[in-house]
Amino acid sequence: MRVSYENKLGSIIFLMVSCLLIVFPLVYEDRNLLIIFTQIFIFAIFAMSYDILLGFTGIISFGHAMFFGIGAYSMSIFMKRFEPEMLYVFLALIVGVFLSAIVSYVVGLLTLRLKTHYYAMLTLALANLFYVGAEKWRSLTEGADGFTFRIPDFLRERVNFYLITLVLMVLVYFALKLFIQSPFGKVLVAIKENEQRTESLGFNILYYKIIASIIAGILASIAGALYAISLRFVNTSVFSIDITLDALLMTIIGGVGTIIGAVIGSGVIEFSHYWLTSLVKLHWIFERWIIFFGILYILTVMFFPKGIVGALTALKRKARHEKKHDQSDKMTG
Amino acid sequence: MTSIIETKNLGISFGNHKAVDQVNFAIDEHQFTSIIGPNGAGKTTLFNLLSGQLKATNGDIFFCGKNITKCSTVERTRLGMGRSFQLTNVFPNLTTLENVRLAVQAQKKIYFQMLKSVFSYKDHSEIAKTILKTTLLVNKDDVLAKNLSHGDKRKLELAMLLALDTKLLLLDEPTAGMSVEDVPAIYEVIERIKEEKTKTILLIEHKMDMIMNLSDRIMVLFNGKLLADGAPKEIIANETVQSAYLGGLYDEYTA
Amino acid sequence: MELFFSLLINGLATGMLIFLLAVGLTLIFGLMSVLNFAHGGLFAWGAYGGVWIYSLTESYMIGVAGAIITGVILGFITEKLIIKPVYGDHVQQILITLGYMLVLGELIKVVFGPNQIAVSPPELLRGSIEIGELLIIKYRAFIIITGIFIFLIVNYILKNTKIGLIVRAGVIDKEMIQALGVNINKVFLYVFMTGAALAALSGMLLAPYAGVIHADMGMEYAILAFVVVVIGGMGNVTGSLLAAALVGISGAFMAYYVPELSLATNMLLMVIVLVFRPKGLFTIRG
Amino acid sequence: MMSTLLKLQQVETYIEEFHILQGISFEARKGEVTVLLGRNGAGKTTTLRTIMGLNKASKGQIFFGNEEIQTLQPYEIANKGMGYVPEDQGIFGELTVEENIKVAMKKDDSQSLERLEWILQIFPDLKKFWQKQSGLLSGGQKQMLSIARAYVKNCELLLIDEPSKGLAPIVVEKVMESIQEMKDKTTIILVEQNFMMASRIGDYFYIVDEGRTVYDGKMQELIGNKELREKHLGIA
Repeated sequence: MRVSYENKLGSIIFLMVSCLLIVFPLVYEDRNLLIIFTQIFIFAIFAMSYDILLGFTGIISFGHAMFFGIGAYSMSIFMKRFEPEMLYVFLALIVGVFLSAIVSYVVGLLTLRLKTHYYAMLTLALANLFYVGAEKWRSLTEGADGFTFRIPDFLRERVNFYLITLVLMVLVYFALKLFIQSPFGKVLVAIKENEQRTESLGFNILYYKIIASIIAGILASIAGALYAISLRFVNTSVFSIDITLDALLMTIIGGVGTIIGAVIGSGVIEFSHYWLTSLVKLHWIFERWIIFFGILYILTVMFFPKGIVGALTALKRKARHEKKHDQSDKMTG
Repeated sequence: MTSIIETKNLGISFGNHKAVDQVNFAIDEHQFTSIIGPNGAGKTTLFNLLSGQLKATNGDIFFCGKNITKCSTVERTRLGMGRSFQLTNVFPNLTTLENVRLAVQAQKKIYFQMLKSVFSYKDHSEIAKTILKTTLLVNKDDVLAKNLSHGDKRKLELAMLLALDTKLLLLDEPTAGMSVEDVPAIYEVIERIKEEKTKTILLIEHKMDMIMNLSDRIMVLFNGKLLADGAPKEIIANETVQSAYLGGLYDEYTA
Repeated sequence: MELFFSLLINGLATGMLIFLLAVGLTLIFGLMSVLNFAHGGLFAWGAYGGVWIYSLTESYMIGVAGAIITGVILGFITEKLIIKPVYGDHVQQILITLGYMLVLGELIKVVFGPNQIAVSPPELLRGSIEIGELLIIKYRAFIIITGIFIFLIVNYILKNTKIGLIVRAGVIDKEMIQALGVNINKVFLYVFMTGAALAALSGMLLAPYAGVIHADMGMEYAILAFVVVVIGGMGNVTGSLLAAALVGISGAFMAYYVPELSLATNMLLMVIVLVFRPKGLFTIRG
Repeated sequence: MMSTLLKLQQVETYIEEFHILQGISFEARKGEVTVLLGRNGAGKTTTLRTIMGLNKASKGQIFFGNEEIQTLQPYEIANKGMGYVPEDQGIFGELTVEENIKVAMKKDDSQSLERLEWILQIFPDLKKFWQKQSGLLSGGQKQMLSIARAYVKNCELLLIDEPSKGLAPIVVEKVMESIQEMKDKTTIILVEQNFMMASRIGDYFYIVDEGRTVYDGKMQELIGNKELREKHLGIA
């Protein structure tokens, strides 16, 4: 049971780091760092939700921003139209989750039968539809200019919000870990590995894909809502392809199909983003930091398709293997 | 005695080409039947019709007396028809045990459970391990399927089929593409399954010695039609079969 | 009636721009089953490259030539560096080309600056011509004529030249064409470069039509081109022309009468085609 | 003894992990029809595909003339003078008969045109349906088109995979006659399950089993020897 052992090790490290992070704001006061960490937690949730699709079910969606945007707008519009109270925060979350679930169900039902490239194309187009929709429906969204809103005082407190997002991320992490170890999760992996075979075992793969995309959509919408709260501002960019690309970059650079990879990817990207933009003073090229990520991403897909986590486990496995090989060589040689 | 699987005038056409044409047969429970015939005779197509990968253009298929012609692959599997594929068809990045466990899970009808770890289904692992023993895959539980040898992959394929615990097994060339040394092991596995006398087996194969030893009955397909059907000895003696194999006018030179 | 024609011409012009983008996509897919998500990036680069040369030389035609050359060069680089390493792996292709799209867009901002650039048509193509009651904007007519001209050339090449014959045969059976002595990889490179050149040309033609160019302009048109490729059928050039005209014209009419739904109609069309006729509306296969 | 045109030495080929060719060796002599016989799944088609470079040999050598070709790309091998008629004929169905032929001709030089003229004499049907969409041809005509297409391209060695498959007996007869006529012009390797057809036009045969050649000899020898046939080809 080596695989599950490695899994447990990852989870234990994750839990330990999370505990450290809980204590962190109490001992070290740095507003900037707090904000960055909050961002990381939010995007970690978003990236993990994407990993369910890409890493576990083998679905390439280019429209994940759809759900992120739905969550963000639900929250923002509730905060703007109603009082900035916790009750409405919850209501907004529920509405966002509900809407995402419906949208992902309908989209899934229509499109998940399609082949990979058609599906990717269609989701890209649908997300663009939401983007344009948000731009056109100005009475509700105020278009690309967007709008600011107030949030409950409790959430205005940076440390509170930091802790909430951290706890949510940890919860999502463990919930997903459980999810992928469940019989249902195993079927998802089977679908990614070999769709036809999964079907011939008697599993109805369309149901599985739809449920997976609903779960991913719901989590993405929660991430979107948190994102809106953290900015206290929303505009159409939450529906843009860049948001989907963020999720792609994070999961792929971190390592697809590992959950923890999404978290690591989120951390790496947010931190380097922060660091690279701080270098703008040195050279203007750092304003275009996304280029570095784009290139890094392409190289990762080409040469390390399993990302940071994948590369690390491969290294470890190789070391172990070489040991074994040496022994067996001696035996046969 | 009711037969477990029966076809009535079963056929499929691709354009003008009748790949399977008016095939009628009925197979009794626990019988071991082999299907032989030259390339392009329609053997795999017939399997695809039986297992639901292809839809028949005409005729009907009955499974345990029930007309299943319109049922999907999934439904047929759930009714009790399992099939192996000519190409190796396993989950490459899962371990051997996980591969089989998925099939056990399907058999136990655990479809949408998402809040319980698979490790809490101890019985599944137990069943899976027993099957790995039957299929001569002991000590390979932890190996990723893609790292198995070709022969072991074919065994894994059979193991997954067994795990589904279906009444009927459709085996499509279990020894295809195998190095000569690997063949006896597969033969042994199939023989073991046969000896348990709990399954009805339909086999497509080319290795004649294997077919002769295992089969209760042989069906010969030629150009989509059922050319002959009977006990192995009858088939060997059958002149039409001989000439079908050697291409048309075999007698021209023997006469 | 006047309005009708004006909308029709407007739609056709947009349709032609989309068609130029779709030609490359559809042939690249048909030949090597590569779906290039970065095609919109080549389109944007064509616009920037062309406009830059246009502003330097003050000659629109040289600008157009510049756009085409930009497309050819970029096409060459893209095929060699991005597409070739991931032949045959759909998942990688999809992931890589989308990432490459991102890089292309950002590179534009690095090279040409992040702000949008205003472009106006050359002297000769400004204003409009009157035909009876009808007022036709010259530049739109120019786009339509260019589009049809290109379609005829592409069609001629495909139908009447050796290389065209090879491309058509390659779309049908890649393996057999190699067994007949054709180096398919080389053919594919040429097709890819041609597709990139046409995408770049499309971008350059769009620039004075839209009035401004910006680094993210590729995505919107690329999505329309995807729609067109799907509706027209993968690998089908005539199908793409018809589909592009359909999408362009219906877009123009919808934008006038029900502006809120204009984009939704195209999407709906694509969804319907994908769900019910995944091989495309205009594909007849024997 | 005529000179060897093609020679395989211990060639092994995997398709994915399927060990299809397990060390096959044989040779084809100039001007002869060499027939590969054997039951299905024996590796005959893979042998032709490996010669053509469509499947890569993992071990062994293939000599065409004096040259080793197992590492070359399919198009390079084709240009060395190899023509390939695959099992499914590989017709470009949406193209006309003319286009199918033209796509294979390197140039319109006099030599190619001569070859074309000659082959059209053998297959007059093709001339008749010159402008017809090839997907609409009958099975036999498609077979003829495939053979003609492979031949026009200056081919020294023609690889034909089961030309009789799926054809009515009378059409088989016709295709066979034409192949017989081509014997004078080009060397042929023929894969065939239909022994009657193979025995009529073959000069030399190899029996392939389990991805190896297990027996070879003059065709005459096989025709006169029932025991041999039953041992290697029969089902008993």
